[in-house]
Amino acid sequence: MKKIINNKDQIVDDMLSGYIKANSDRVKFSNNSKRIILRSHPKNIEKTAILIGNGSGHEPIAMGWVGEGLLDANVVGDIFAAPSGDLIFEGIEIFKENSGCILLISNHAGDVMNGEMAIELAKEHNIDADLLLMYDDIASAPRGSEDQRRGGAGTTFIYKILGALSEMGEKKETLLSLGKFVRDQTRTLSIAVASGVSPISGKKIFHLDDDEVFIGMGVHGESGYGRQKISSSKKIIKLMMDKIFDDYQYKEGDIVIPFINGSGATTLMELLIIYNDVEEYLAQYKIKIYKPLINEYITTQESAGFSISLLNSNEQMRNLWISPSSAPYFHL
Amino acid sequence: MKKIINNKDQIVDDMLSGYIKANSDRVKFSNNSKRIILRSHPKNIEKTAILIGNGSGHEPIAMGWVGEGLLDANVVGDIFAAPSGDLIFEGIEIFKENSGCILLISNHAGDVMNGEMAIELAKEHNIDADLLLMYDDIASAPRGSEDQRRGGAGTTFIYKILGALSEMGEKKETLLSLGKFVRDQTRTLSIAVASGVSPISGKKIFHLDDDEVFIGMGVHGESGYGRQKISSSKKIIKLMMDKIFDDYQYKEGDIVIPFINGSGATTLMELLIIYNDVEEYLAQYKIKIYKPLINEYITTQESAGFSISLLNSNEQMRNLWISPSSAPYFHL
Amino acid sequence: MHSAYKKWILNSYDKINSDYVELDKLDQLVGDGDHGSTIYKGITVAKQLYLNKLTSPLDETMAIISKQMRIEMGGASGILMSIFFDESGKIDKSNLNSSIIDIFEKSIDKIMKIGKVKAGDKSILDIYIPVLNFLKKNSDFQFKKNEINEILSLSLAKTKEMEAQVGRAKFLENRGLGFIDPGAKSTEIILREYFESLL
Amino acid sequence: MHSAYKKWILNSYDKINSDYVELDKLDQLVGDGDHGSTIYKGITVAKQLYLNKLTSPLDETMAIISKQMRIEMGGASGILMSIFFDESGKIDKSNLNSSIIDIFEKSIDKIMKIGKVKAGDKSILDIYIPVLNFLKKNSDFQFKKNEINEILSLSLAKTKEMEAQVGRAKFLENRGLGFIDPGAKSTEIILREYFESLL
Ligand SMILES: Nc1ncnc2c1ncn2[C@@H]1O[C@H](COP(=O)(O)OP(=O)(O)O)[C@@H](O)[C@H]1O
Ligand SMILES: Nc1ncnc2c1ncn2[C@@H]1O[C@H](COP(=O)(O)OP(=O)(O)O)[C@@H](O)[C@H]1O
Ligand SMILES: [Mg+2]
Ligand SMILES: [Mg+2]
Ligand SMILES: [Mg+2]
Ligand SMILES: [Mg+2]
Repeated sequence: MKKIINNKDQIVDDMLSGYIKANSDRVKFSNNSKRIILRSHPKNIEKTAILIGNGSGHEPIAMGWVGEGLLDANVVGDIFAAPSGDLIFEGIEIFKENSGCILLISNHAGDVMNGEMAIELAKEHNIDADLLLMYDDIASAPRGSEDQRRGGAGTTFIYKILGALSEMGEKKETLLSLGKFVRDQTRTLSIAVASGVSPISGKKIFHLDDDEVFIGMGVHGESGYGRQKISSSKKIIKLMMDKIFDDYQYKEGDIVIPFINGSGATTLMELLIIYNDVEEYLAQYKIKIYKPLINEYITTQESAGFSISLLNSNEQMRNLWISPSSAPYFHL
Repeated sequence: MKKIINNKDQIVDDMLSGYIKANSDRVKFSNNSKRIILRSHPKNIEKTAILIGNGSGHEPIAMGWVGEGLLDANVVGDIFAAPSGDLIFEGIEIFKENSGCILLISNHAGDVMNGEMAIELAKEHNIDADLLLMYDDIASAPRGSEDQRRGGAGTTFIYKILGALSEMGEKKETLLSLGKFVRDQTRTLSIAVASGVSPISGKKIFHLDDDEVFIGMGVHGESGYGRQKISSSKKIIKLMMDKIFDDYQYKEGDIVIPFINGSGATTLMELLIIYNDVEEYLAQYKIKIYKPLINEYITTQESAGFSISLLNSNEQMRNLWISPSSAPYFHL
Repeated sequence: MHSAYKKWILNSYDKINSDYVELDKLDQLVGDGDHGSTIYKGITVAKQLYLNKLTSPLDETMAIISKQMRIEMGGASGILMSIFFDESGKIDKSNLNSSIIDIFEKSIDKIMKIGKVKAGDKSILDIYIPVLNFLKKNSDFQFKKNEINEILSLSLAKTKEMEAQVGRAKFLENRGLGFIDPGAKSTEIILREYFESLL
Repeated sequence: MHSAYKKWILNSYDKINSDYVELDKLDQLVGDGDHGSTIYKGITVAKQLYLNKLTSPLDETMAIISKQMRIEMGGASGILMSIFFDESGKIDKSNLNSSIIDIFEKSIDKIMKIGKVKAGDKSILDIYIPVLNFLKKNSDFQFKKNEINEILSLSLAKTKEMEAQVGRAKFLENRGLGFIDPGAKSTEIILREYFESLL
């Protein structure tokens, strides 16, 4: 395996150690665990805390998004494995004095089991914490079964918008309902172009032929609509956007925030060409665009591929989207 | 070739079109050329303009660094090919009313030939423009022949520091001499782990065996110290840092700005593990660290690999390094 | 019971230690290639703790071990596979058969609830359930190791023909059909050592 | 001269059009795999411009073509290979031999100065110089196509044994030894068509 690492068992700890050293002006470890990343300058306890538990191997998410105006904490699991409910609860406990706490969980089985356990532990300890389940990947379940969908790159909109609004002191119930509203206005579809290598097994995570792409693959190689021969960006984008447009009724004048996320090896050159084609597709339906996000944020190691996420926005969402954040790896 | 593109001849134009659409609040095309990227809010003409001409295929550099507090313009060539002297001159001409203009050129043959031609054309038109040659890659020429070295990722320090100082209205001569001083305090060494694919030829840019890395390879696959078997991050970092320390006399108490640049496919996970080991190496010599930069900035398509750049800084450099910038793809 | 449980944990550790590379390979075929490494982390911490906790009452010891396994392993398998270790602390020498049956019933209940899983979904449950059925059928006699071992082997083999409804294999194009389930395999190892030490 | 030059440019275009994939492949072996595509862009714009500029004086036509080739091609090869096209505009029918010699001398001077290159460095210069030497030796006679063609073939073959001191091949581990130089190859094509049309 050609990765620049030391001991395999130390990958996550070495990475987090480097991360905290490099960004000590903005983030720190919790007192009790080097798997819990906190803001150096915590939020006022009058405000609701926003945290997430998730597996690592997808950097910069989610550790890179801890910062003012974004996340209060990230509880970090091993590579591609959710952290335990116990550890997530430890993260929640840090905010027991806050005006509530929202645990974001991307809809993947291990994350959900451990997240639910953490929330139960919080209840037992009389800590005010709620779980907000995030899902957006239209390839993983049909219309009508939205809550069966996996969490994809479009969950970003929830992180950023709730992070910003909670910073302003909005109360937990309003945050939760806005979070759900954002989720319901978000659609994501991804495509895998080539597999990266798991740092644990040292093997490719999934297999694709040399001229093949996979529409709808999840962030760990989970299956979706199936394999296709590779074609031009324009054709691929049309196919993907048609599916998104089948799933959600956009109408003239809608103002959409696009997020083009690279999964690791796909170049920014390609992501910008893809964006150019997404923009043309939307223009043809007279849909307006607001402040797109284009880069690698939610990766699957050095896999090639990308996802398109669209948030059909209202003015509040747009203002929160562009509000400032000190997170080391979130940059509009 | 598994790239998401349209017509091969349109790659650069499609990419720039997407880039300008996505960032229309901050950057625009020049009136006469869609290969010249300018700030939407130009600098006051009392100030010296900073521009660069370079080949594309290395995104986000350099188009992504056009912005307030950084570059005034980027003249963009084809993939891996410098723009013509004529086009660079067109870029310079835009700033003919400014208090001088500095053309940054990374030391690669084609870039230098065309940069020199542009400066000659400027002279013929009585425009005040100087070329600042940038080089930092210690693998490409021995000590004593520093000006034969190639430009690598460490040129970033010059861009950012001159960009910031020019924004403050400093005069051209001072900018030029600070630029040279920064250059002389910078050392870079890179390592290639696996080749990306040229979007022009559709073939790998260079060849490496499955267990092989190449110390000192340049940004287009140019040769350096040679091939090695892959080993742990700690061992690779020691080898690289030893070479940098052979080349430049660091001493206790020096304050160094590290830049760990990923060349495309190498994960942020790895870059942070690498940074962790670089930090440990420096700590052992009691060298202090200031605000490191860690991400993919100067890429060679989806090549795997990274470079370590160190700037031995003074206070002025450090202040300029962290001063704000609106460039869409530069983020400390 | 402490000495039987010590034997169980140490032997399970030895077995997993020699098999975890194989288990990773199996999980490469039907998952993300880490099940061996994950259960190895769990059983390693179980072993270390067991060697440190010999003075505590058995149920406390096992509760601590279960929690630490869950934390070390993380993911779906950590929370689900640690359940049996916790429940196993409630063994009662004077009521051996019924307490074992109780341990299995409680474990299965929790796994089904937390894992949203049922028999035939190609998971660890497809080992626990056939064992429980056997135990219940034979609750009036002394349990026979060789009979239980046969159940274990048979149940594991059956997972080969199942299509996964849970876990990562659920998302594979063939849902893992044709391969045994990695979690079932490690569960089979651990239960085999359990009865081996206990009976 | 216009009709000879038109023939030159159009024939060069045809030849490059059918050879540029080969040239890219050659540049893959000793460079970055784009020389064919690059010279194809240059000669395509030359052809288009030539068809539009027939009314201008030859030297103006060639100056415009040279500049546009340089802009289209970019890189080292754009600035260096466009030089000959500019100089070639100074051809003088009434002083054919000496004006051709002059064109080659001036081109070589500029290439050497801008490219910081000399004979034997494995570059386009290793085509121009042997041709110039031949022309000078034969300046009192009518230049013979077949003799020039022989020089061209021979000079190109010789680049095979050179180690690159300029261009991307300079940075290869073997400096391109064993392969002909891509720029030399396209220059050989263009000069062959030049004399073919002119003489
Ligand atoms: N919902 C579930 N119910 C029961 N068992 C499950 C469930 N999800 C996963 N498993 C078990 O976990 C095993 C995989 O474990 P492991 O590889 O350690 O975790 P991960 O799938 O997170 O990589 C599967 O083979 C299966 O037996
Ligand atoms: N300094 C130089 N002097 C003369 N010829 C050069 C020089 N640099 C490059 N060349 C020529 O350019 C050719 C490569 O052209 P091309 O592939 O189009 O450009 P690039 O090397 O920028 O990709 C080489 O084969 C060589 O003949
Ligand atoms: Mg896993
Ligand atoms: Mg090139
Ligand atoms: Mg697994
Ligand atoms: Mg080339």
